Parts: sequence; C-alpha cells; structure tokens
Amino acid sequence: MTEPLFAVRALSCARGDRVLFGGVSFELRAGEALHIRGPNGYGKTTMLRALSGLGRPLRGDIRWRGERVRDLGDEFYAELAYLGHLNGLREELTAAENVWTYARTHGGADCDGKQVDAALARVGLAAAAERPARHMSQGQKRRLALACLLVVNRPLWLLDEPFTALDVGSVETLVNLIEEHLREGGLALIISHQAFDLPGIRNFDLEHFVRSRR
Amino acid sequence: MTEPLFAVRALSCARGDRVLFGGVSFELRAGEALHIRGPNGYGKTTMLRALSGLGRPLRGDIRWRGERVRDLGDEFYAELAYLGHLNGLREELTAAENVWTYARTHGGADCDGKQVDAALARVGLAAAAERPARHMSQGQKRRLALACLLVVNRPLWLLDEPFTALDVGSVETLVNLIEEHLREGGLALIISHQAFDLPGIRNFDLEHFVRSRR
Amino acid sequence: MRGSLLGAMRAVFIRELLLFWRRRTEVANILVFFVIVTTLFPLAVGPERRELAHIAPGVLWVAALLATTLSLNQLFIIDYTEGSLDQMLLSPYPLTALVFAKLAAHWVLTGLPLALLSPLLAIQMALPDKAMGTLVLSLLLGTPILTLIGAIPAALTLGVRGGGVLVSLLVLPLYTPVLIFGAEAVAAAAGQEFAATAHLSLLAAFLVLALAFAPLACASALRVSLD
Amino acid sequence: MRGSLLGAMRAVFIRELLLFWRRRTEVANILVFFVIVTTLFPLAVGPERRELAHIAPGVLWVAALLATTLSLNQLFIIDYTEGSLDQMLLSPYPLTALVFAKLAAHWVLTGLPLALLSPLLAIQMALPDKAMGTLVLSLLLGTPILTLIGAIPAALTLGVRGGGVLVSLLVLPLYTPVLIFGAEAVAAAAGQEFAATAHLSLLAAFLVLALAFAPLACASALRVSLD
Amino acid sequence: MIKYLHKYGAPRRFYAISGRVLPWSAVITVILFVSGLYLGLYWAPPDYQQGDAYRIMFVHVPNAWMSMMAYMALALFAAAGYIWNIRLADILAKCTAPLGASFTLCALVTGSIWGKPMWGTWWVWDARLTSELVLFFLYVGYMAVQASIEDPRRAAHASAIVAIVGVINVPIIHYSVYWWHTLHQPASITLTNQPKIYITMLIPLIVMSLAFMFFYLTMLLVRARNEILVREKDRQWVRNLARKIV
Ligand code: HEM
Ligand SMILES: Nc1ncnc2c1ncn2[C@@H]1O[C@H](COP(=O)(O)OP(=O)(O)OP(=O)(O)O)[C@@H](O)[C@H]1O
Ligand SMILES: Nc1ncnc2c1ncn2[C@@H]1O[C@H](COP(=O)(O)OP(=O)(O)OP(=O)(O)O)[C@@H](O)[C@H]1O
Ligand SMILES: [Mg+2]
Ligand SMILES: [Mg+2]
Repeated sequence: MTEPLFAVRALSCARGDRVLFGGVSFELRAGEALHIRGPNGYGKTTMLRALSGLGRPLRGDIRWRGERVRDLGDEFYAELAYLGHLNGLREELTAAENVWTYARTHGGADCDGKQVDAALARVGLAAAAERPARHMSQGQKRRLALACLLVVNRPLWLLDEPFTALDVGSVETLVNLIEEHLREGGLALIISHQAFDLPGIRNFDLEHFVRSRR
Repeated sequence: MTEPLFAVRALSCARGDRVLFGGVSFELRAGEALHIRGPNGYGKTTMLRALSGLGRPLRGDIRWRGERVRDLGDEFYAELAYLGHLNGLREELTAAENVWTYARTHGGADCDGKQVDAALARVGLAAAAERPARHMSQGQKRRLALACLLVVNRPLWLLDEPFTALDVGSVETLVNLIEEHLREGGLALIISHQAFDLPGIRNFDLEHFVRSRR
Repeated sequence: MRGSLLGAMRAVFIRELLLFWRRRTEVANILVFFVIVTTLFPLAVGPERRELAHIAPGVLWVAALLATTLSLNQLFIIDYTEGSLDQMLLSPYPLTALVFAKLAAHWVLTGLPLALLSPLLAIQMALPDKAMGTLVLSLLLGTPILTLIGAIPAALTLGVRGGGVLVSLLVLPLYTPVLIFGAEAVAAAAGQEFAATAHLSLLAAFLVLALAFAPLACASALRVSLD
Repeated sequence: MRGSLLGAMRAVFIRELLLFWRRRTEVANILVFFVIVTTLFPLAVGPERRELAHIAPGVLWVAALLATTLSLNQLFIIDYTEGSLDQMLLSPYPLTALVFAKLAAHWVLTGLPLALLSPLLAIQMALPDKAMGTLVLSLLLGTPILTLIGAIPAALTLGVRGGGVLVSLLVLPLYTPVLIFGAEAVAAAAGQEFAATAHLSLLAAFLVLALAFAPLACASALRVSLD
Repeated sequence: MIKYLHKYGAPRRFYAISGRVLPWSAVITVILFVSGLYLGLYWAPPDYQQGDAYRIMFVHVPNAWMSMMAYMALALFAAAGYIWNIRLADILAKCTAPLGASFTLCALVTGSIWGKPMWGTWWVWDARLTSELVLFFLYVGYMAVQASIEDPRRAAHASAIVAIVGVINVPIIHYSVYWWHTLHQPASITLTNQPKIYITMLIPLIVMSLAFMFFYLTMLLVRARNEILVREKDRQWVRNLARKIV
C-alpha cells in the first residue's frame, strides 16, 4: 500500500465563536476521492476552505506528502486546484481570457491558445471562447470555472458543489473528467448534495463530527 | 374543464441581438405545475424573467385570468412570487427581519411575528430566526429565500432552480411545499436541472423551441 | 392583497433604518469623511485665516456634496447584486413610493447629520459666526436635493461595472446649481453683501421640484436597469 | 510548476489592462471626476483670478487625491465578490508580487493620465506657467504613493459592508504628508519663494518607502480579509 | 520569551492577576488626581500674564502627552498580537484605542478652550494642532475597522495592520506638518513664545501627568477585564465566576 498523499488529523473548525465540528481525520492516496456530505450549515464549505489554506482551522494537522501545509506555503498551492461556491471569473473578460489569465497566474506558463481551446472544448464551450463571461448563463459560467481546472495540472482537486447549475449532460462530462483525473493518480474532495456516480469514491458524512448544530 | 389561469402564446425572447427561442405556448390551470428543462444557456432564466415582468419578451402574449399582464401592471405582481438565481436577501438583516420586510413590502400587512416564525419553521430555520443572513451557509440562505414565498399568499410561483444548494432533506421539504401549494389551487413554474418527484407535474423542454444555440 | 401602501413605505423606511443601524459605523464614516475633506483643504491651501474664511463656504459645500455622492454609490448596489431589487420591482405597490421611502431614510441618515455637524467644521475654517445659521439652513435644504437627484444616476448605472465613478460623473453637473446657490447663500450671509434669503428660496424651489420628479425618474431608471 | 514569477506578474498586469480597456469609460470617468472637482471650485469660491491662482495648487492636489481615493474603492471589490481573489491567494507565486503587478497597472491607468492631464486644468485655475513642470512632476511622484498606501485599507475593508467610505476614512489621514509636500512644491514653484526641489525629493523618498512596504502590507491585509 | 508571554497572556490568568492590581492602581489614580488638582488649582500662583486661565494647562498638556503615548502602546500591543498571535495583546490594543481617542479629543477640546482667550479663536492651523487632529483621525479609523468586523480574530488582525501602518506614518505626518508650517511664511500666532515654565507650575504638571498615566492603566485594566469576560462567556471559568456572583 502506498503512502497517503493527503492526510488530515483531528481537524476542527469554528465560525465566529462557535465550534462547528471536531475530530475530523482521513487520508487520501493517489487516485482516491472523497464525497463530502452533510446537511446545510454543518461546515462543509468551512472545512474545504480550511483544507485549501484560505481559511484557518481551529486545531488539527493537515499534511501533504508528509509535510504540514502551513510550512509548505506556496509550494502546497502549486499542487491544488480549488473551485468554490463562487466561480472566480471576471465578467468583462472573454472565456478564453479568463482561462488564460488563470493558467498564467497559477504556473501554467506553457499554456497557449491551443490548450485553452482544448479545455473550453472539454466543457462544451468551444463556440463561446470569445464571448465575455457576463453574457453567459449560470451553467455556462460554472463550466468555464471548471475549464480553469483543466489548464493547470494539479494532483489535488477541491470542489465545492461543482454540479450547481450544470445541465444533465454537463454533470456527466464532469464526472468523466473527475474519473480521468483519478485514473492519472489525482486526488479529489467533492462537496455535493446531489448524488453522482463515480466508481470507487468514498463517502464522508460530516454529520458524525458535528459539535454544534444550528 | 376550468379556464386556464395563466396562458402564454407564441412567446419568443432575445438576449443582446440573438433570438433565443420562439413559439413557446402553454397554459396552466389552477393546481398545475410545469417543470422547465433544457441545457445550459438555452434561455430558461430569460423566459422566467420575461414571464414575471422583470424582463421584456421579444414577441408573444402573456395573459393572467384572461388579461394581458402588461396591462395589469402592479395587479399582476400581487398574484405572483418569484425566486431567482439570487436570493434577494440583505445580509445584515436577521432571518426574521428579512422575511418580515419582504412580507410588508409585498402586501402581507397582516403578517406578524407568529407567521414569520411559522414560515421559518417550515423551512427548518426556526432556531436561526435571530441570526443575520451573512452568517448563514449557502443552503440556509436559499431556504430563507423560500420562507419569503410562504408569508405572502400568491397563486403563481415562479422558481428558478430552487433546489440549488439544498441538502437532501430540504429538497424533500420543498417538494412537499410545492405539492401543498398546488393542492390549494396554486400554479408553479419550476426551472430545474435536477429531477424531482412531484406527481402530476408536466415537463416542458425548451430545447424544442430553440432558435439559436451557442 | 390586504396590505396598505403606507404600511409598505413604512416597512421600506424601517428596513433602511435597520440596515443603517447594523452598519452604523458607515453613517459615522460619512460624517468623518466630511470632516476629513474639509481638513484637507487648509493642509493643501495653507493656514492663513483670512484666506480660509474666504473659501470656507465653497469648501464646506463641496465637501458635503462629495460626502453625499460617495454614500449614494452604495444606495442600490447591494440590493441589486443580491437580488432584493428584483423583488422590490415585483412588489404590488407603486415603485415610486417605495423608492421615495428609501431616499427619505437615506437622507435622514446622511444629509441631516451632515447639516447638523457643519457648524463645527465652519469654526475650523474660520467662518464668521453670523453665517452659521445660513450654513445649516442651506445644507438642510440642499442635501435632500443632492440625495434625490443623485439617486437617478445611481439607479441608471446599476448594471454597469465600475458604476461608482460613473455616478459621480453624471451627478456632478446636475449638482452645479445647488452648489452655487448653497455656497453663495453662505458667502452672502458671511459678508452681508446681499441677503441670503434669495438664494435660500431658490434652493427651496429646487427642493420642491426634486421632490416632485426625482422619485419618478429614479423608479423608471430602476426598471430600465433591470430589464 | 513550470511557470515563472515574472510571467505571472505580467499576466496580472495584462489582465488588469484588459479589464480597464473593457471598462474604458471608467478610466475616463476618473479623469472627468478630476476635471469636475477642479471646475466646481471656481464655481463655489467665485471667479477672481488672483485668488484662484493662490488656491490652485491646493485644489488640484486635493482633486487628484479624491479621484484616486474614489478609484481605490473598486480596486479589489469585484475580484472579491466574484471569487477571483480566492484564486489569486491560492496562486503558487508570492502574493506580494502579484499585488504589486496589480497596483502598477492601476497606477498606469489612473495616476499617470491624471498627472498628464493636470496642466490643462491648471490653466483653468490660472496657475502660472512656470509651475506646470513641477505640477506634473509632483503628481507623477505623488500619485503612485497614493495608490500604494490606499491599497492597504482597500484590502482590509473587503468583507466589510460600507467599505467604500471606510477606505476614505482610513486613507485620508495617511495621505496628509503627500498632500502637503505635493501642494507645497507646486506653490513654491509658482511663487518662487523657495525651490521646489526639497519638497520633490521628500516625495521621492516617500515613494521609495511606499514601494518597499506597501505591497507587503497589502498582501497581509488580503490574507486577513479572506480568512 | 514568547512562551512566557503566551502563558501570562492567557486571558484567564490575566484576569486573576489584574484583579489584584486593579484596586491599587485605582487608589493611586485617585490620590494623584486629588493632589494634582490641589497643587494646580490652589498651590500654584496665578500667571502674571494669563491670570488663572493658564491652569487649564494641567489638564491639556497631560492629555496631549497621553494621546501620543497611548498610540505607541496601541501599536505595540497590536503588533504583538499580530506577529505572535497573543490574544491578550489583541484585547489590550482594542481597549487602548477608545482611551487614546478620548485623550486626543480632550487635548483638542481643552486646547480650543484655552485658545479662545489666548488667541481669540477656537482653532488655528498650527503644526501641532494639525498633527493632533490627524492623530485623532487615525484613532477613529482604527476603531471604525474594529467596529465593522464582527469576527474578533479577523477584527484584531485587520486593525493591527491599520495601527502598524499608522505608527510608521505618525512621525512622517508630524514632521511634514511641522515643515509645512515653517517653510511657509510664519503664521501670525504660534505656540513657541509660550511662557517659561516655573517650578511651581512644573510640579503640578508632573503630578497631573502621572495621574493621567495611572488613570490610563486603571481604565485599561477595567476595559480589558470586561472584554475578556465577554469573549470567554461560554467558557467554564467565566460561568463559575458568574455563578459565584449570582
Ligand atoms: C486645539 C488646540 C490645541 C491642541 C490640539 C494642542 C495640542 C498640544 C499637543 C499635541 C501638545 C504636546 C506637544 C508635545 O509634547 O510634543 C501640547 C502641549 C502644550 N500645549 Fe497645546 N494644544 C492646543 C492649544 C494650546 C493653547 C491655546 C495653549 C496655550 C497658549 C497650549 C499650550 C501648550 C503647552 C504649554 C504645552 C506643553 C509644551 C511642551 O510640552 O512642549 N496649547 N498641545
Ligand atoms: N461569515 C460567517 N460568519 C459566521 N458564521 C458563519 C459564516 N458563514 C457561515 N457561518 C456558519 O457556519 C456554519 C457552516 O457554514 P458552511 O458554509 O461551512 O456550511 P456548509 O456545510 O457548506 O452548508 P451548505 O450545504 O449550505 O453549503 C453555518 O452554520 C453558518 O451559520
Ligand atoms: N446579460 C446578458 N447579455 C447577453 N446575453 C446573455 C446575458 N445573459 C445571458 N445571456 C445569453 O442568453 C442565453 C440564455 O441565458 P439564460 O440565463 O436564460 O440561460 P438558462 O437556460 O437559464 O441557462 P442555465 O441553465 O445555465 O441557467 C445564454 O446563451 C447566454 O449566453
Ligand atoms: Mg457550502
Ligand atoms: Mg438559468
């Protein structure tokens, strides 16, 4: 059995002065994925932000390849891709420009027009490359945000309700993309209320770790 | 057979200079509901906004109880409740205050604390009445927006992806709420990519009416 | 529909007061901004009292105007991005009335305290004591005009990114007459060259005009912005 | 990671230029705001030329300062509400460097045109010709300081409602030295009482200081705001 | 050293220790105020030029000094809280700000009151007065940031950045205002031709300054203890305390 790449031990998070959950521990090896579930307001988003480094956990130990992520700093950021509730797009930029700037600022220096187009095609936005994001529907924006994940090659994917606003076909596309990512040795943490069909994914119910529920 | 309450004939909508769809016609009688489906970007949201009076259709005839809604003006607004992509809450106000101001500005003058509490309890936010909306998770905010629908008694519900961010239990609650609304003679138009189980609901696939697809 | 129009307007008014109360620091901030702008002038122009007294009416009025403009940027934008404005448009009551209630609340929480605070700053700027009453009165008449007129471009530029500056751009030319008459009234009272009453009654006339037309124009602007 | 830091900074810079180009009316707006504020003064104060010339340096500098402050409100807020800032924080490159690139772009698109435009307004205000060079130079040195310092409060107040006015409140006291030396330099050049060089070299020293520390402070502020 | 700070910086420990210090500092404050006021108002002779009006100095000058000292304290506490993550330092910084702002406001108001008979006006744009005014704005900005962020940890970090940036700027502001004043033609009235201070005036001044210092200490402890109770209201030890009192 290989070493776990991503290990979380005894994690607890708070919002304001209220502790949300505690004692969360899990390990992920290459090619593994976790489906994080739990009722509204139990702290799934808070947890994912803490794991990404955007938030700050109350307590706990988060390790990547055996080292603490706080110590790794920017090096850890070079290994992860995060998709939040918000899409992180700029409405005035076209689809292609959004993807290109994301790639460049995240270390995809060899990213050229061809790669951008390929990523857009993967999410079904090939025809919309030159359209500004503000002229897109909710689902199209979500897909554009997904295209950004494809141009930087990151082993760890953190996805917060990635299926929001996606139509039936796109949900399938995304599941396929995740499957491929895992086959290539990637890891994924996925928050979703919607069930989806990904062979071998483990479920993680945050409910069991809740400290205060309101 | 009763007269149709809400009748749409030969509706077409445009965004920018692009005609999205045309020739949409349907009728709804008391107690009927329509599930509007279609791939991302085909114009579901545009259509719902046009029906509510927020947007302006390119062509077509929309009638409520036999009269054109453009002629009815504010009187038509007194019959509908709209839930968009956005929740329409103010983050600084508490849950109860949000519901109360919505009720008052929408003609629920007899709405008192008890009714507000009842609505919040229906969507599972009884304990959060005094919490500001900014301290709520995505799903909790969505539920709060739904609570607003319950304090004004409107026959026509226009819901744009109401299930977004809701957990499994809340999806069920909402389906029950809609069912009850229909039983009491209400009407509902529901945009959703997610399938849901509502006996007797008709499907409406916008795909068949599309004029330009990008 | 069993509610009443007045009830709805009252609800909008209370809602705004509540929102401001939750963000009470913001109200304070507008006042402090007013204070700071008036303070910048002596720093930039130099400390001689006679000269300061001469430009005091102009500076105080420009500062009041800028403070109001700044606070107007926030007037609709949050309601817009969070969808509450959609809901307000779908209210069965006339939008004009609801807008009027909103603007009234806004003035009570910005223009009014600003007018009441102004004598303190006037002392700093060495304005003669005899002009204080006129200063407060001119601001009491003038700031509601600023709020009413300023709301129109604030509503028009909602969909437009970076609307903030655009608002200032559209609003400032409209403000010009208010500014001139307001500042002139105070200058007149300070120098007793002419009676200030003429200017003040012109301001009052503007106010009546703005009260009559601005809420209507603002409501139409909102409908256009959300189409 | 195969990219380069410079490549990332270039990308941020280009991104900002693109965004500004798409919203080019906004850039124009900041200039127009500058123009309008300086135009309001003669209106509010009265048209005597001698007096105008005397207060011209101060008014021009205050107008430049307010225009920059206004544009700062927009600096991070859209990136914040749409989640791009989250992504920027998760970049593998040092945040300080990316912030620096962003600020550089901001200055190129606001401070620089403002400085270049200023002589035109100075003529309006009857500033002597011999002071024109100093005016432009002082603004070229001063506006980047305003941008650099102002970015810190802009970053700090991100999660905060009514942040716009709070930014002004925090920023304006910090601007005092820049304003004083900027306006004094121009006044000195206009009156030739003292050489303007002393003031200008102090401004340059401030600029170096701000370049060294402000991006760092700004990056820390962003991390705090998004926590 | 940092460990030591963390140990004694635990709010609960601080609450216990400060509880013992507080009565003493309160008593000293009262004694100093009483004797200072006696010395200033009765013992010191009237000024040959200003008569009794100068006595406002015994309030004005200590307040002016304290306004600056409190800002230094504020910046130090804030920096310690930000860099080493000491919660107590955050609390002390937060509680210092309103005190410092009050000192500043008092200096401004007493100065103005003094200025009216002395200079014939409430306010002049003198270098010292101007920098005091700017200092007041800095305090207000700090407090505005504190007030507008609800999460105490974020509020502490954000306002700490304000305080640190401000402390770099205070000397710059001070000197720039001074230069502004002197490089320009001299203003008609200045503070420089103040009367020489006699020993009979110096002694009450020093006593009053000490009194204000201890007043600051006392009020800081009171406010900090209060803040600690509010922040730790859900902790067991605070509950026990509450139960004991009730
Ligand atoms: C609003 C008006 C005033 C303000 C804001 C103000 C501010 C200050 C400040 C900040 C200091 C401390 C300076 C330092 O230690 O560096 C100070 C000291 C002092 N002030 Fe004032 N002042 C004002 C009016 C006056 C007036 C009217 C007088 C009397 C003519 C006066 C007499 C003094 C004296 C004697 C000191 C102590 C001198 C020293 O320590 O060097 N002040 N004031
Ligand atoms: N800014 C905030 N300040 C204080 N509390 C907050 C804040 N945001 C969220 N919370 C609280 O933290 C808890 C967890 O929120 P979080 O967004 O992590 O939930 P979630 O599990 O992602 O829920 P959802 O399924 O609805 O997205 C919620 O109960 C919410 O009330
Ligand atoms: N502001 C706009 N300006 C111009 N075109 C727009 C604008 N908003 C959306 N569109 C275009 O109109 C079309 C319909 O958008 P709409 O939001 O109605 O789609 P939708 O069916 O609701 O999609 P989704 O399922 O993704 O929510 C899209 O193709 C989009 O590109
Ligand atoms: Mg969530
Ligand atoms: Mg849609």
